[in-house]
Amino acid sequence: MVQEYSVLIGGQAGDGIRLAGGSVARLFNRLGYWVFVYNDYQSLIRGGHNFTVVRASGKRVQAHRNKVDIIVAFNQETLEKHGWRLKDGSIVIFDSDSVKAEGLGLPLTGIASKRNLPLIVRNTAALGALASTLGLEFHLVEEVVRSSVRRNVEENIAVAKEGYDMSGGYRGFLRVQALNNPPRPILSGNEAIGLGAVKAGLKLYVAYPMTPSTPLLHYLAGNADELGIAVVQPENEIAVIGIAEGAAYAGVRTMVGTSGGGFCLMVEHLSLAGQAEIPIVIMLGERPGPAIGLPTYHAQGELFFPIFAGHGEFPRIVVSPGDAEEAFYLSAEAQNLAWRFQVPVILVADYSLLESSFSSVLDEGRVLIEKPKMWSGGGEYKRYLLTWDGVSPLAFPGTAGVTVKVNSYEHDEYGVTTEDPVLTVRNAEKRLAKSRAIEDELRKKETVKTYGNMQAETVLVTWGSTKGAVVEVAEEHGFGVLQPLYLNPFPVWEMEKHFPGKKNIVCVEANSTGQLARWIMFHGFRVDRTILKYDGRALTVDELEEKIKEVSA
Amino acid sequence: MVQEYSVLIGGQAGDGIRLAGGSVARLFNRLGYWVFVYNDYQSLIRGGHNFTVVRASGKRVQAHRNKVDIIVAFNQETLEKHGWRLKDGSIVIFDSDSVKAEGLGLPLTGIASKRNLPLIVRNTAALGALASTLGLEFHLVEEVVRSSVRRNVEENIAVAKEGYDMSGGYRGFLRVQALNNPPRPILSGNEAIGLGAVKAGLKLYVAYPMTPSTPLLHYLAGNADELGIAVVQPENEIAVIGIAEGAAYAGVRTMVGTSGGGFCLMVEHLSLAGQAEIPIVIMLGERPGPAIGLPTYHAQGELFFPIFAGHGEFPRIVVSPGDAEEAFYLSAEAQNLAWRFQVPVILVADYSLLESSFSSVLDEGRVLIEKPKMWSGGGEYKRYLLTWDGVSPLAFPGTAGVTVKVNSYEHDEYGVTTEDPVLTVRNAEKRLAKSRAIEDELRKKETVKTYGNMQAETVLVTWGSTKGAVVEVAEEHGFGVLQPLYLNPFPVWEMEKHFPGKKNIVCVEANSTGQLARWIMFHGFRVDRTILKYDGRALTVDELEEKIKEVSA
Amino acid sequence: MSLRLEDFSTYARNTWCPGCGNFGIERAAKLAFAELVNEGKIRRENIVMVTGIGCHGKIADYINVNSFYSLHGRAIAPAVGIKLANPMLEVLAFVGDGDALGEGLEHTVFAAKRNVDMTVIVHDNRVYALTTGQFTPTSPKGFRGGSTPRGAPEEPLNPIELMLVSGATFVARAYSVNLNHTKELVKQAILHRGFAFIDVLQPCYTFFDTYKYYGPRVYDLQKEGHDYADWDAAMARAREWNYGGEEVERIPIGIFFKADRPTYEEIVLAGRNLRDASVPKISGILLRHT
Amino acid sequence: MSLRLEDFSTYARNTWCPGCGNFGIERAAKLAFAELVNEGKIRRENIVMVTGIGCHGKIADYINVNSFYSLHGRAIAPAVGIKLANPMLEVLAFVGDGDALGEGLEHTVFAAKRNVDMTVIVHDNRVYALTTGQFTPTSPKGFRGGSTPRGAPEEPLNPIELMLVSGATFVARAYSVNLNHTKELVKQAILHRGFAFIDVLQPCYTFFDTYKYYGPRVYDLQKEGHDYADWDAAMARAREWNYGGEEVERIPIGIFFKADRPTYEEIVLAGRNLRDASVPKISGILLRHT
Ligand SMILES: Cc1ncc(C[n+]2csc(CCOP(=O)(O)OP(=O)(O)O)c2C)c(N)n1
Ligand SMILES: Cc1ncc(C[n+]2csc(CCOP(=O)(O)OP(=O)(O)O)c2C)c(N)n1
Ligand code: SF4
Ligand code: SF4
Ligand SMILES: [Mg+2]
Ligand SMILES: [Mg+2]
Repeated sequence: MVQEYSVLIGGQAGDGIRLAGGSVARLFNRLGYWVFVYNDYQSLIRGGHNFTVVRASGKRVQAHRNKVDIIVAFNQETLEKHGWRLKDGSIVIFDSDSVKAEGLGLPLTGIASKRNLPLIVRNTAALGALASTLGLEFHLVEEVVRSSVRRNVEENIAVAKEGYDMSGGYRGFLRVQALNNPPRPILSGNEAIGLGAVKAGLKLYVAYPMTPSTPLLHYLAGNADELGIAVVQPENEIAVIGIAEGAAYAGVRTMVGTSGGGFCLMVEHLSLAGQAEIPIVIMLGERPGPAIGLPTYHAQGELFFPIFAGHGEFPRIVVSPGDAEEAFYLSAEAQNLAWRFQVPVILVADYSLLESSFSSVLDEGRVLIEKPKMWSGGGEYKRYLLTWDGVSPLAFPGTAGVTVKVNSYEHDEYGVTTEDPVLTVRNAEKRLAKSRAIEDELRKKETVKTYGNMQAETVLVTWGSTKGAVVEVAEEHGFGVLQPLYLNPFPVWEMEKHFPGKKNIVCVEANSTGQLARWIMFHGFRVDRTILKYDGRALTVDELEEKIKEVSA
Repeated sequence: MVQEYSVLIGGQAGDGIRLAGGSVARLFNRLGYWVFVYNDYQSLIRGGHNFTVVRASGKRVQAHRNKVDIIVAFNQETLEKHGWRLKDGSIVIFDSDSVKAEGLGLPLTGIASKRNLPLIVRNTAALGALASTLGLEFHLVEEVVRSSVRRNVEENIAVAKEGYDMSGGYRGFLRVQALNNPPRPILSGNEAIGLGAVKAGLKLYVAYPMTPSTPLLHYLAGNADELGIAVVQPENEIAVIGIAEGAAYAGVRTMVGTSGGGFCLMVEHLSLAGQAEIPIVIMLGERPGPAIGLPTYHAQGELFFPIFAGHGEFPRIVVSPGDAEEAFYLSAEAQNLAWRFQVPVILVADYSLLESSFSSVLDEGRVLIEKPKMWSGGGEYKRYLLTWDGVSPLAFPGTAGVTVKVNSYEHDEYGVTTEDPVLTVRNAEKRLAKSRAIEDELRKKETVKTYGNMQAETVLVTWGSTKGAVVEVAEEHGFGVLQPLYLNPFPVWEMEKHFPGKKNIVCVEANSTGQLARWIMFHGFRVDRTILKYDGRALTVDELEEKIKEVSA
Repeated sequence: MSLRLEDFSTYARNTWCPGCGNFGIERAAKLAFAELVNEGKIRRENIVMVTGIGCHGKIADYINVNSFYSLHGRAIAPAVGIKLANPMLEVLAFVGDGDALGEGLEHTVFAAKRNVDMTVIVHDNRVYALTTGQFTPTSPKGFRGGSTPRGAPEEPLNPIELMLVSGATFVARAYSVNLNHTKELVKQAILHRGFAFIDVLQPCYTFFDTYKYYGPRVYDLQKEGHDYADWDAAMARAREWNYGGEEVERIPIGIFFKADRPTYEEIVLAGRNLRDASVPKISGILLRHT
Repeated sequence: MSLRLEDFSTYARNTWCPGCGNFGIERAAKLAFAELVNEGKIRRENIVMVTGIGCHGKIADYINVNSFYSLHGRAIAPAVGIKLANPMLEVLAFVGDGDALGEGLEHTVFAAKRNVDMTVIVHDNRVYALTTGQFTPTSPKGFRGGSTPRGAPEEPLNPIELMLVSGATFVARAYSVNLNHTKELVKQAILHRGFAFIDVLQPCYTFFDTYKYYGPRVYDLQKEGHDYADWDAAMARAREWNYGGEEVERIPIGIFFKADRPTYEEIVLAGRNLRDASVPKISGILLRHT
């Protein structure tokens, strides 16, 4: 049987729960495990209830389970809320200074305060204790602390050791087996998107803070020097996309990141990108709406919106990764496609993809910057030269002898405004030609992924991070899984290949109207059932197993 | 045979072409004719080429034809551009001071300048000449001038008389027959929308100027006192909808008007209306996009966008009138539905509906203000009381003993923010319940209109003002016509009723991707062919006849 | 029966950080409401709070009066609409510095320009707090936050100056720690007929702890005889501190400027009542269309 | 070979009304470009015009240099992006009063605050002209237009004052009739290192004919010895005329204020070149994620 452990760490906002989760994940990572880290936090800065679930397994896992082997509780609420997750043989590690419980109690607050360290070092002490219950050697803890803590490193190691040494009878209680794998990078969707874009030539990231895209802003800003990029935060999202489009016009690869509300404000500029043919990548982070909704929770509520946003008709690409690896490669592909076709590309990413962390095996050598169609230098330059595929050669301002005119109005080939009916039709057809060229290109790419037994009668269809739970359940129960990576143009050719003969097509997604299901049906395919979850929380493996019984019976 | 005349008036921007068209329409109106007036103008203030086609007929007409009986030319370009429209027996009336042509030349410029009047009075002189060629008595001209001219009335009448008297041999050339009908109001879609809303209780209109919605702003502002409403123009479209939503919260019926670009900026507030349950009517005027596109021309490019705009999932109604009468009644219905269900209603209206004028028979008594579900006064007030149909009773701030809290976050019944998963699901289901209640309500209403022979094998499906040409051609050729008045929720129940057995479903619309056709197909119906026009100009009857031959052959 | 602070509380669990300056603003607002109602100057049911999104916006949940919890940056336009719809209402916008001086700056400027009779209270913590600490329009240059680890690249905007040139007829600054002073300003702002703006210096304990900075520096303009009818003097006082750092020794609080001019809703409505349910006959208008 | 005005013309048919003040701005800009190129101070291919939407925006079609014809109110943000992408470019935004002081006001204020090295030229006809004559942020109170048949209900905004408090480092006003003066201001604005703002009084012959009003009133600040290094003096001059009506006798044009401070792109880029095509290795970063 596959070795597998789940650890839940809970406390208040400000307790550093997310950091603690990261450290635990690193610990298992160094033991050769695949890890998945799910973060659940509220829209507040102190107090409330936050928790993180780290799942570590001998096989790749990308969703969490309801039950856990260890709970690390920094407050009583954690046990009240999550006690039901304990199984036979589970352990509770808790701060005995503030929590009453059975299990391994440690005076975590006292450990911190006697050293005059901030309360947040409770994490490190708990990490030490946890490692001890897992029967690990201390040097592993020390390595993890050194790799993840920035301030008070030596003190943290001392604190960890104290926790380690205090585990008493729990030492080795869950004796974890080291696996024979090298550690893998643990990346959130946000981080993977940032790195993928940079590998495909991103030089300017522009964003206004908004959950769940804010970590991408912080990550790129924090690593800007090493990545050789600039990161700017303007007055609002309209400025964000305006600045990015200006920079793209001047020849620089850009990306903007936001969530639904900010995306709304970018929609007019999306249409501008369509008319003026400006390459732009928009990362649309999803959270439960409408309006402000639940800012720090999970949903897949925007499938149709990015596909149909903006006035008028113009080509666009909508891409939807489901884990950090896909996020990395598709973010890079988004850049290349945007520049190849001079269109907006919207990268839709749900909360749990962006804010969860995944063990990821990335090959940076696989990502190349595709050179866009550039002006060859011969003859007079026409920004909107009519071509068979609707794509005109690019030139950038600053090129001697060239005038680069882009235009929000209908225009002639030079970019000068026109109201002529013939040119109007020609431009509409230029856009249609591009749409066709994009579809032709996508037919050559991997636009859907399949998992499990595609010969089975039941195929689960899903998108985004929901695939984590779906793939696991399907593999267990012998179903097939189809996950579209591209939502627009929608890879109907793949559906045609995979759907015939299936008796039971079940869509699984995190919204209340079954948007992917509707989108599939809109294209003439049958969907038999939907499994929808819209309480703001990502689907767990167990929940899906429950629900799947109902629909596959 | 039905009596019918078409008059084209052409000149530069600033020549008052549109006013002249209005006067000619009034002339025929007083003779008992149905009229339709199509305006074609450029995005500039002086110069360029503008023209207006007035079609007058013994039967209701709502589209123009290519050929005309009379051209009134204020400049040479008019003849260069429109000479092909002349038939045997057509007349050209022209300003002999600036145009070389055959026909009835009058020194229009001279007539104006010798009296020291602005050049625009050329219109009135031409009107006099036109009336004379139609064999009308002068008192009719005088009546029309008095009803349509504001400044220099007596001088205009004198000028008209001079034109009238100079028609020489052309007097009575086209001897038009008076029909035995009372004159009918001639209304543009903009005007009809304004009046319909007012009859349904509109008290505040908020807009930022944008073609083709600007005339609605001007019309309501110009008649604000008589209509008992306030009209405000804020700093941008975000403020427009914000102000309107604030006023709606405080209990006042509002409407906002814009075009695609401005609508883009309202999309975040659309989502707010969905979450906070604020009744709001948005008039979305369509023109060719993307981006600025062709600001003063015609398109039906936004079907999907209003249906799917906004982040998150929430109910909304999208309604699409096809002529001024429908605009009047549906604008009123939009108000009532918005308040009944506390949802956003988007009234999609294309350029040619908004800026053309139609003979319209309106019964203002048919429009009632439906009282929304109001708080009864008993017990504690809950703004978001859960009910079977998802609609909570309304109360407005200023009511003693009541606290009205609306919220952009997920909230409990009182309107206080929540992040609770159970309440989150409940609220999503409240919105789903509303969607169902809306559909139930629409099933009782006229949601599609049919015309012509619905038993025929060929049914033309169309929306918006395109129905003008479609209905005429269908009636002539024995086809049926189906025109959805509601685009969302889409009246599939009507399709189910009307589509079976039809061999040939043809969608006719003014865009390049066939949005209505796709929308119908998305709902599982077959569409056999599309006739798409996307050069920025409204379809004429003749053009459609040409194209219909191809597809019905 | 006289109302007390607690009468304006709700059951909502408060989630501001301990030590947050927002508590001071909440108290000041509740006290101002209670006192004005007790003094018979306003009616409780006529109070409407419109809020933006950010830590500040949570005040909508915490005060038991009518509220419109709007979008980020979009509190002020709905507030204007509410006032137009019902000028009897006392409309207050509780907004953030990021919210009303960044995301939706234009609405703030235009509400001032129009002299809408409303009150804007900026919870000016000079940081995007709820999104975990990025620089805002009023952050000092060099501010280190998640998006600017090497320091914010921009000089701050001085909202007092901005309001002075925008036409606001009541321009003030408060410090959330000075509860009584803040409360009095809120009361005066509500009673002011026209657009009242209070920039409240509100330390964000977690992301920008400015208590130590403000404490010794703030002084009360009114105690130093500042003439708030004098626009030039107001501008000069506004420029004493430009939201920068250590170099400044004194930060004025109190009323910078106050003036009287017609309000927007007076002019726009011209006596009309939009809640009037009567509907006009349009037959006369239709006749003009024939 | 020395360039002349005609060398900057395009084949586009000009559709401004006869008598429109925009012709003066177009000539001034072309002459300024030609002279600066001839003087060797800028390169022709480095000129980029970004325009808003309105009558003013058509200038993008009429001048044969690089251009980004943007959305209504949205010229300035793309201009900032262009400058960040390539600081060698000479970026000018030609904007409308409705466009840059109404629809997209925030971008104007923030570009000034940041001191982006660019030039903003407002075609300030004080009317929404292309949409046939509604009042704008700079229209006088009482302005009659399609949306305000009984007169605009708002006091105008003074863009000079606004720019002075926003941090612009070059603030000027021109009158489109004074071709040479306007051209000189455009040249100086381009050469200024930092955010340069010129509010050009541009009569709209059709919807707001202000020729007779401006003619006798405008005077040149520089001829009256105004010290543009003095912010207070600049503010005082700005307040001589508040975009109102008959009551004022003198309207200053010329440079109100000029100062030197670091530009945004210098600070943000810190010497980095975003057009550099090299791509970093990320293996080191990935290692830190293990
Ligand atoms: C359109 C939009 N953009 C971004 C956000 C994300 N957001 C929520 S709160 C916030 C920061 C608020 O800062 P501020 O207005 O200063 O309020 P504070 O939290 O400091 O009180 C942001 C950017 C949003 N909700 N909507
Ligand atoms: C978002 C948006 N709103 C409205 C419009 C319509 N519009 C086009 S031009 C214009 C007026 C422009 O006025 P101004 O900026 O002063 O320029 P001017 O025509 O006076 O030069 C407006 C409102 C638009 N194109 N986009
Ligand atoms: S983050 Fe700052 S502003 Fe927000 S609640 Fe905490 S202390 Fe207050
Ligand atoms: S309308 Fe006014 S601004 Fe526009 S071109 Fe004519 S005169 Fe110039
Ligand atoms: Mg703040
Ligand atoms: Mg203007």
